[in-house]
Parts: sequence; C-alpha cells; structure tokens
Amino acid sequence: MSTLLIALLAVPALTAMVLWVLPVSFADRVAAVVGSVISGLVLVGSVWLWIDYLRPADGPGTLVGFETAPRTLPGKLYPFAETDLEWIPPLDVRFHIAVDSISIPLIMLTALLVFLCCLYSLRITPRIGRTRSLIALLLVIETGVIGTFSAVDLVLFFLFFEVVLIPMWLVIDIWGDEHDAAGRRRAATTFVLMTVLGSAVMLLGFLLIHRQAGTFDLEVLGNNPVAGGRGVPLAAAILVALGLAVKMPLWPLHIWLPDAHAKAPTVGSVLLAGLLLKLGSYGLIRILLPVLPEATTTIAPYLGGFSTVAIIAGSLACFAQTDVKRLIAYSSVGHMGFIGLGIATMSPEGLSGALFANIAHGLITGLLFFLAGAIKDRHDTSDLRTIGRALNARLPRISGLLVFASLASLGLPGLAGFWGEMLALLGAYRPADSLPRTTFLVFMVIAGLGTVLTAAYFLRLIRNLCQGDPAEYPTTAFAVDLSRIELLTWTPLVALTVVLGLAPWLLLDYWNFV
Amino acid sequence: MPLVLPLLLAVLLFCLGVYGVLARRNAITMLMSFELMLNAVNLNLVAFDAWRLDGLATGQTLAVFVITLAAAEIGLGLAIVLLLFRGHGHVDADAARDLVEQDGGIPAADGAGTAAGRTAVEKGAAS
Amino acid sequence: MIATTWRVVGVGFSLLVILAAILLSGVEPQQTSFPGTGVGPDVFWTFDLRTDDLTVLLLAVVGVVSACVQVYSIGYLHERAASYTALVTLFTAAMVTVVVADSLFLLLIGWEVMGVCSYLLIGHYWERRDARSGAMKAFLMTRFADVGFLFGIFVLGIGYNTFRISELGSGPISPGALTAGTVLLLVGVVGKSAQVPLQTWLPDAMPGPSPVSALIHAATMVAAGVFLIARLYDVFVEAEATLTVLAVVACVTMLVSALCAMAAVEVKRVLAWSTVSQLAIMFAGLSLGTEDGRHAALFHLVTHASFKALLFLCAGVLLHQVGSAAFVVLRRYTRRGALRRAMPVTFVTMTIGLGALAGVPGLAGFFSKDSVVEAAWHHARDGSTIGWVVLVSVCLTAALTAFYCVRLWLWTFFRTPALAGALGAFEDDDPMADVDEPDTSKLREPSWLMLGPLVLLAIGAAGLGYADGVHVHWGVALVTTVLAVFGALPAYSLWQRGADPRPVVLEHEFGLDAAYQGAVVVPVRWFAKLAVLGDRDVIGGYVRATGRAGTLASQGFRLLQTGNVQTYLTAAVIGVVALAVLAGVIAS
Amino acid sequence: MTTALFSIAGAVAIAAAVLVVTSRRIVHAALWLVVALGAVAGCFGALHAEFVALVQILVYVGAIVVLVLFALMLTKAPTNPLPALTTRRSPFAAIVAGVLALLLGTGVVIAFGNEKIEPVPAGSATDVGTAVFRIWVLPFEVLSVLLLAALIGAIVLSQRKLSERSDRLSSSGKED
Repeated sequence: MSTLLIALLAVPALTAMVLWVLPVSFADRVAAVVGSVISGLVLVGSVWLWIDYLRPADGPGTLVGFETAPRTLPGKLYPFAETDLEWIPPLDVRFHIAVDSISIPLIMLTALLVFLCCLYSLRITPRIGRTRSLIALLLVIETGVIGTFSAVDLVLFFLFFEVVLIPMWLVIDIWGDEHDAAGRRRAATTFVLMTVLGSAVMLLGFLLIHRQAGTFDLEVLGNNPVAGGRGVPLAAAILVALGLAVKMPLWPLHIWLPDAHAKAPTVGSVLLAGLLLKLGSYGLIRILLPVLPEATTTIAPYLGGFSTVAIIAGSLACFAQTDVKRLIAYSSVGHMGFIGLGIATMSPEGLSGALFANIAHGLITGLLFFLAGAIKDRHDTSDLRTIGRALNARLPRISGLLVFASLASLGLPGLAGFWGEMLALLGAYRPADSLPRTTFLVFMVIAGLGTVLTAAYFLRLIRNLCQGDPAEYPTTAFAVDLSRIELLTWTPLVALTVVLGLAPWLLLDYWNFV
Repeated sequence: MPLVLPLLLAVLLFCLGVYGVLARRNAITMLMSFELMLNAVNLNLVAFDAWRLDGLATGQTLAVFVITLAAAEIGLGLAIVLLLFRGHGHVDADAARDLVEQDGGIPAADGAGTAAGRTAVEKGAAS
Repeated sequence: MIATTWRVVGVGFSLLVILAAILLSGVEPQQTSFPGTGVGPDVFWTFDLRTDDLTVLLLAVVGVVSACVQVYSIGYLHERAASYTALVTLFTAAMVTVVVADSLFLLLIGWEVMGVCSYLLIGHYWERRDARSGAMKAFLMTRFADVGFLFGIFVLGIGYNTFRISELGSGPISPGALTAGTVLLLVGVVGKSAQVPLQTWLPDAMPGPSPVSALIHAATMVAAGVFLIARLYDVFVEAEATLTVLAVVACVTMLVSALCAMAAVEVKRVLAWSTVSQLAIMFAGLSLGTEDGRHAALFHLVTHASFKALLFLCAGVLLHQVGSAAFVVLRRYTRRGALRRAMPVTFVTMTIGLGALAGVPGLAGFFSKDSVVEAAWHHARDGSTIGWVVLVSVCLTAALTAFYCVRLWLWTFFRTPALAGALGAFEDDDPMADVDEPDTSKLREPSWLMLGPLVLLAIGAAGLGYADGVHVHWGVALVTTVLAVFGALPAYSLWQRGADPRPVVLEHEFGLDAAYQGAVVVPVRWFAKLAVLGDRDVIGGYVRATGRAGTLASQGFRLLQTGNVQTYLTAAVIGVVALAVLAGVIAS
Repeated sequence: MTTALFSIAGAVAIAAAVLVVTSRRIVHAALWLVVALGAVAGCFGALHAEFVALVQILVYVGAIVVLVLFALMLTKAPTNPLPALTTRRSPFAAIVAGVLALLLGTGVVIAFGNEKIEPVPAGSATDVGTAVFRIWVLPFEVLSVLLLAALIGAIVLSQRKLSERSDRLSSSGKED
C-alpha cells in the first residue's frame, strides 16, 4: 500500500466531487483557488514521490547515482509505491497500481500542467463561464491521467484511460470556441468517438492478451512476456497498437486532433496536447513492448513507417494552416511521429528518446497552446489573417515567448525538444537487432528532413505572425502584453524547457535500458 | 383419443388468434382474438392434464387460473380501448400511430392523428 | 536601462573571453570533465570541455571581434538594443561553447544556438521584408545542413564508440563509416560556412545589422566550419574521399562566389560573397590534408576575421552615416568627393581592409593567402592532384579578389574621370536618379565608439601578418602579387571608362536561388496543399462517411418505428417463427 | 365416443373462430366468439374437465363476451358490415399465421403423434377443488390480488380525464 500514490489519485477526484456538490452560488473564483491549491498539493506530492523513488530503500540518504539506477528492459515495470488489492476476482481484475522511473516524470508533468491550468483559470477563464465545473473536470482529468500512468492492471489502465475522455469531451463541448458552437460540438464528438473506438479496440487486444497469458497484470506479464510473433499475439499487438495509435495520434488516425485542439479552450488544448497524447505513447512503451515483444518486432517497421509519414504529413499540413491553434495542433502530429519512431526502433536510444520527447513535448506544446490562447483571447480569433502580423511590435513579450517556444518546438539543441528527437533518430540509426536496419535508416533520413520542415513551418509562423511592418497593423489600445498571471503560469514551462535542454541527464539517467 | 387431436385444435385456434391480432383493424376484435389464443392455451393445458393424469389436476387448475387472468386482461384491455376511443374518436388500432417516429424524433401532434381517425370512423359510419 | 545592463554584460563577457584566451595561451592542453549521460549500454556522452592551442586561437578571435562589435554597436544601434545585445552575447557564448567543447553534442548545441542567434539577428529589422526572408532562408539552409551534421555525429560517434572529440580518430572504424560520417559532417560545415551548393543564404543575410554581419557572418560563425574540420583534422585526414569532396567544393565555391562578388552592387553583398570566397580558401587549405595546410587555413581564418570584420564595420559606418551601402547611393555622395572628405578614418581603415583582402603585400591577407598557396604548392610538388587544383583555384581567386576589391574601392570613394559628375554605370538601378544632389554637409564621421573598433581592427588587418613570424616564399609572393595586379588593372580601366559590365548570369548569382525555389519551395507548397486536402478529403472523408453511414442506417431503422402495434407484433411473430426454424435447423 | 364429441366440438370451434377473425360485422364477430368459446368448453367437457368447462362458460360467455359487447356499444361500433375491417397487411398476416400453424402442427405431430389420452373413469371437479385449495392455494390468493389490481387499473384508466392528456401533449409540444 502506498498512501501517497493513492492520495495523488483520490484527492483530485474527491475535490472535483466536492466542487460539484457545492451550491451554484459558490463563487467561480473560489473554485479556481481551491483547484489551484489542490493541484499544487498534487504537484508537491508527485515531486515527493520522485524524490522518494530516487532515495535508496534503506532510509533517508543521498540520491542514487547513475551507476546504481536499475537497468531495466524497455518499458518493463519495476514497481515502486505499489498497491495491489483484490477488486473483481471473477474477471481476474485487480486494483494494482505502481510507478517507476518511466511513469513518475509523466505524473509530475501531469500535476504540473493541471496546476498551471488551474492557476491560469484564476484570472483567465473561457467566456462561457462556469469555471467551477471546468476546474472540477480538470481535476477529474488529472485523476484519470495519473491513474493511467500508474495502473499496472490492464483493465484498470483501460478504465482510467476512459475516465479521461468524457471530461475532455465536456471541456471541448461546453467551453470550446464560443464563436463556433457547431464546430466545437463536431470536434468534441469526433474526438470522443474516435478515441472511444480506439480504446474499445485496445480493450479487445487486452482480452486477447489475457486469453494468451491468463492475467491482466503488467508486472507478471513483464516477467513472462507473451511469446510468438504470429497469430493471436500478433493480433493482440495490432489491436493494442491501433487503439493507442488513435490516442497518440499516429497518421492517418490523427484526424480528430486538429479540430479538437483548435476548438478546445486554452486549458483544454494544453491538457489535450500536453497530457492526453502521452497516454498513447506511454501505453505503447508500457504495454506493447514488454508484454508482446516478438509481436511488436513484427509490427515495428509499420509503426515506424506510419510515424515517419506522420512527421512529414504533419509538418506539411502545418504549411497550409491559417489558424494558429490548428497549426500547433498539426505540429503535435509531427512531434508524436518522432515519439512513434523512437518506440518503433525498440532500441534503448529510441525508447529514451520517445520518453524524453514525451516530457519535452508536454512542456513545449503546453506553452505554445497557452501562447496561442493568449493571442486568441486578445484578438478574439485565432485566424492568422485576421490577427495580422507584426506581433513583435504589438505584443513584444508574448511574441518573444512565442519565438522561444517555436524554437524549442523545432528541436533547437540546448532546449528540451532536441534530445527526444535526436535520440529517436539515433535509435533509428541503430534499431534493435531484430529489426530491418536499412528500413529504419530510410526512416531516419526522412525524419531528419522532417525536422527541416518543422523548422520551416515554425519560421513561417514567426514570420507571418510576429514579424512584419507594424505600420500596417497598428497597436490596439486595449491589448495588454503579458499579464502577471500569464508570466507566473508560463515561467515554469520556460524554465523547465531550458533546464531539460541543458541537463538531459536529469531524466535520461533513470531510463537506462539494457 | 389421440393426444394430437386437441393439440392440433389448439394450434389452429392459436393461429387464428394470431391472424386476428395481426390483421384486424378494430381494437376490440384484436382483444377477441387474444381470447382465442388464450383458449388455445387452455385447451393445451387441459389436454396434457388428461394425458398425464398426475393426480393433482395441475393442468386444469392452471386453465382455471388462465381464465381468471383472461377476465382481468379483457377488463384492462377494454378500458384501454375505451380510452383510445375517447382520445381519438375511434378504436382503429391501425390508425393509432402516436408512437410513430417523426422527422426529428418529435411525436406527432395529437390533432393530426385525431383528424385521420375521425375521417376513418366517418367513412365507416357512412358505408 | 535594460539595454545598458545588457551592453555592460555584453562587453564584459567579450573581455572575459579575451582574458580567458590570454590566460590559457601557452598552457598545456587540458580537459575538464562534466557529468554526462547515456542511454543503453554503449551510448554515453558527456559535456566535457577542452582547451588547447586551437581553442585559444579561436577564443582570441571571438573575444576580440565580439568586443569590437559590442562596443561598435553601442554607437551603431539604438532601437531594440536590449534584445540585440543579449542575442549577440548569447551568440558569443555559443561560439565559445563550440570552441571549448570536447563533446560532439555540446558542440552541436553551440553550433545550433549560433544558427538561431544568426537567424534572430538577421531578422533584427523584422519590419523589412528582405530581412525576414533572409533570416528564414539562412536558418533553413543551415538547419538542413545541420541534419547532415547530426547524422555525421551519429555515424562517427557510433563508429568510434565515443562522442568525445578528443577520443575520435583513434579506434576501429570501418572505412565506409568513416567516409560517410565525415561527408555528413561536411554537409553541416558546408551549410554553416555557406559553401556551394548552400552558399546563397549568406548574401541574403546582409539585411541584418552590420555589426552582426561582421561578427557572425564574417569572423566567427561561418568560420566555425573551418574550426570544426581543423578540430577533427585527424579524422578528416583519414578519410581521403571526404577531403577530395572538400577540395572540389572549396575550389568551386571560391571561384563562383568571387565571380558573384564582381557583379554585386551593394557593399555588404560584395563583402558577403567575398567572405564565402575567402572561407573557401581556408577549406582549400584544409583539404590538402597536410599540417601546413591546416596551419595556413587557420592563419587565414585569423587574418580574415580581422579584415573582414573591419570591412563589415566600415560598411556599417556607411550605412549608419549615409543610410545605405548601395553603390548607387554612395555614388551620389562620391561624385562630389564628399565621402572621402567627410569620413577620412573610415576611408583609411576601409582601404586597409580592402588591401588586406586583395592581398596587397605587407598587409595581413597577403601573408595568410600566400601561406595557403605555399602549402598547396608544396602538396602539389609532392604529386597531388588536389594540390594542383587548389593551387590554381586560389591563384585565380586572388586575381578575382583583387578585381572586386579595387572595383569596390574605386566606385565607392572616387569620382569616375570618364563621366565626371555623372552617376555612371549604376544609374539604371537608381530610383532617385532625378532627385537633387544629396545634402553632403551633414555627412560626418561617426562617434569614436564606432571608430575605435575600426582602428583596432585595421591595426590587426595590417599587422597580423607578422604575428606568425615572417616567412615569405618569394616565388609564391611574386606570383600572387602579379596575379592581383592583373586582376586590379581591368577594374581600374573599367572604372576609368565609367563602365561596369555585369553579366546576367553573375547578377543572378548563377540562378541557384531560382532553382531552389523551383526544386524545393514550390514542391513543398504543393505537398502542403496535398497534405491538407488529403486530410480533409480522404482521411476526413472516411471519418465523415462513417458518421454519415451511421446516420443513414439509423434513419432506415427509424422507418421501422411505424407507431403501429400490429406491425410490431407481426415482426415479433416473424422473429419467433424464424428463431424456431433456426433452432430446428441447428438441432437437426 | 369422447373422440367423436371432441371432434364435433372442435370443428364447431374452428369454424366459429374463423368467423370471429373474418366477419365483417363486429357484433357478429363477438357473437361468433360466444360460439367458439362455447365449443371449446365442449372440448373441455370431452376431455373430462367439467369444472373448467363450466368456468369457461361462466366467465367467458357470461362475463367476458358481455364486456366485449358493452365495449362495442360504448365505442359506437356500427352493426352494418364494414368494408375495411382488416388491415392491408392481412394477407401477410395470414401467411405468417399459416406458417406458424404449420410449424407448430408439425412440431406437435412429431412430438406427440403416437400418444393417446386414456379415458378417465369419472369427473375431476373434486380433484381440481382439492388441488386448488391444497397445493395451489398461494397462487390462488395471488391471483385474487391480481384481479383486484386489474380492477383498480381498469377504473383508473377509464376515469382518466381527456383534458389532462391533451394538456400534457400540448405542453410537451411547446417544450419541443
């Protein structure tokens, strides 16, 4: 039993319930304060968990160094803070949660982003109002995401996976783009239908795994992986990969993503891009690789191929976007393509790269969506043509941050975005021995060109949005540059982007796969 | 006496009842057809009772029970028919389509159904 | 206030770099370990630093030039000075990182941060269209090259099983991997140093502030490619094929860009092409694969840094005081001799710089270029084809260089005797040819904040040739001088006749930009449209079709809801019958 | 003897039942129902189930048919023959019913084709009485409750005001 981990799961959910129970007259502002405090506590708790994890088992002491970190198989769970309870014995389902060095950073990212979103909501809320419900939903999402990252039982994983969907659907549907009610409804419906379909397929895969191995427990499955690369294991691998690929999303299953991101409110986009996409890649690393290694070998080249296509297609699609939020959403397709490629290589480098890119993408895209939301709030539209150019002159600080975030997102070395992409490419240069190397070399070269395309569309964004002749686009009087709450919210993201860019060993040391 | 005789009679009665329920327009005749079907069941019960002779007269008892049920059923059924008549001015089961799936899923306004029903009744009265 | 702070920080940092160079000079090569990280069993990298002679040399160059530029910028630039100075400082730090890095990844970080600073600084005047597009082009071309660079790091790092620069070159590596790795690194170098075929970004980067051009696009960043090859010389010497490629690239580049410089009509553009050409001379020296060649290349790097930075700063003075560095505008002042008279310091320093560039005996460029020629001659004498090719190309380039230097000098500062008072060869391009004479009375020297660096760099441009110990190969010196004179004479005679013929192919800079536009930019736009349409009409079409099929099906099922009890009953009876039949069929 | 009796009664029942579902006069159909039910009672008698036969006549003929006739009266059912007493689906319904009859008949013949009902010596009223009040007493009581519920239900349904319904409908119409 680990009280801390259970508390991380329970506290947000209970708070959400309390917020709903409270009378309607209860002020929205207080709700935001409550949400910020609670999610702040969760953040503290998750950081504590990480420190706890790094501490050797025998009492307080120094953090373990590089040499003593557990050397793990890719994605295999080495449980920490474990809780294992009977839950539904007839179905062989247990309430089994645990974390390890792969999931704790993601949990910290979750806690951080939700905390920042709540903090942001203190001052800046969607125009529709009803902040109390929004905060409650954010907290439910937090519970779901943390639960997914800590579930050891496959059915539990599925359950938490689903818990996230409905609140996010509501967030998009209720608080989405206030100018386009039909559009946001369509986006929300497409999102929920496609992801539910994906998770249904995934559940089918889980059932096949259970049929093959007789257990849903990832810990057991990690120690006794399902052998065989044909027949049922292959089918299970395809189903699981397909289900998670919808979430990730991998080309061509990404079609829900641009709409959902573009129509969601700022905090919704941030969580959607920063957290929800990670559920897919995390699932691939945690479930597909350790449980079905041989079947994954069979499908890995295809996974890599689709990821590569995602990189190129996502980047190309960005060129033709006229909506800043859609553009950033499409950029996520490209970046998740790098993560998919890293996973597909099944090599330590590729996997570390995928994991690092997960974190980095969460931070950077979170920041980008915050910025896009800020720009949208100030101009009441996210259409690039309506916003106009020369943002450098009108909103110099926000514009500067946008340039920073764009540079980070295009994978500038020295910022967090680089290491993940670099390691994914390195993994493709040297994939696992069982994979066809030439194929992956081709993927590497194409993905490398993809980084150039990524740079190109971000520069195009900067050129068309930040730069330009200010005489043609005069400053609007009411537009405020970088408010205090925005500064407060974004500083951690910027700081972490720089810190992780300069000191990647803060995370990489603990993903030392054999 | 061969057992199939009452059984076949029951089958015929039952199927006539089925036909009546499915084909008759008037709600009261539908109810009458129900009675036919119930009788077929009773016939079966009694026939099997006479065949098995279990000494408890199970079949006959159940037949009596079914007759009682039939009485209750016809009472309720006729009440419903009367309600239908008061609401629509006719007892035409074929024309009672309040539950029809409209465009947009909104049930039909009462007026249309009533008017149609009235014309049907008037036609019947005229002929 | 913030700007002042940043200026102090910037100048202070530059001085610190100089101090570090002074302190480190003569010290034994040493390495400093920093924590590293790794993934998997055998991929491990650290962020180690190292110092040796090469580091000290580059640190000195970077420190001096950036100090000059920082001081110069105080006088030169007034708007958005804070971000500008911060970026220049960041750039200096990145360059220092590149110089002291002992880890390929640390080097890559510095390498790319330099690129970003270059991008942001070129785009400093983001109101201007040419600055925006030039910045974007510069970043994209170098970024493209950097992908090759990254892959080169992969190949070499995995091949040598280390990412430490000091450990590269020793250990087993297959010849194929060595060639592939070095060629890929070379791609990065070619992009960064604007060599053929990625040379077009450098001239287009000229809309940036002149001090930036001096620091980034003349003295340091573009020379980082030379530094890198010099740093990894052991590895490159092993890979003969790569050196051949490098030699070919360098020779083609030096001639092509010198030819382009001959047709450029703006001071900074001439200088930019000349930078490309001079960098190619350094690469030519490196491509010889001899220690002499490396030495000559680095020597030329140092002298070039001083005189090219000087020239760009002079161009900056012209821009700052006159408002433009285009020949046509400058001619308007020159016609009345105003330019020389009003700005004597600028004139003198620029003359020294151009002299050094053209290889006037006694000035820095003369010695360093001759050392390259000499190294090539020695190599060629040993029977190397590369040596001959390099020798011939550098000599030809010397002549072309002298031509465009003299052309620039004469047209900018002197009245044409042939067409006294007329605009001469450039009037076709002049949008304001009909306008009255410019007001020359306001033309004067800038403040000493700007002139100081000029003088300092001019001293370097004049005297750095003697820093390496004077050893002149008289034969080589004679040949290059004669060639320079041969190059200078046509320029003089053309100027005297008031003519400036510019072949179309040179004016269009061999049409490479148009080719790239057609081969890369347009297809990418096409594919972008294709991708969006594909998403909308193909993939989205499937999704929408699924939705529509669901709606249609539900509409079909709605028809079953007749509201008629008897229909329902009929259906139920049919169902029962069917089930019974089915059960019978299954049972039998 | 009983077989012959049964056959005659059965034939009458069938004929009457056919008339019930085909007669074009509703009132006639109700009267034919009396005949059919009576004939079935005869069948019961032939099967030595006198008590059931009596109950059949009492309840069905005495009560139910009267109720039906009342209902016909209350709904102003015309006594003249109606042209459209069956729906358009009647041929289809006939086919369905026919197939069902075929199916059931085949099943019955296959299952019980060789079984015979042994003649019973005496009437069974005593047995039924004993069974009802000994073994089936609990269902019997439950049945009485059911009858009560049906009674109340019928009253509630017929007492319902029309105006309530139309109000509800119109108000729901407004909501939509």
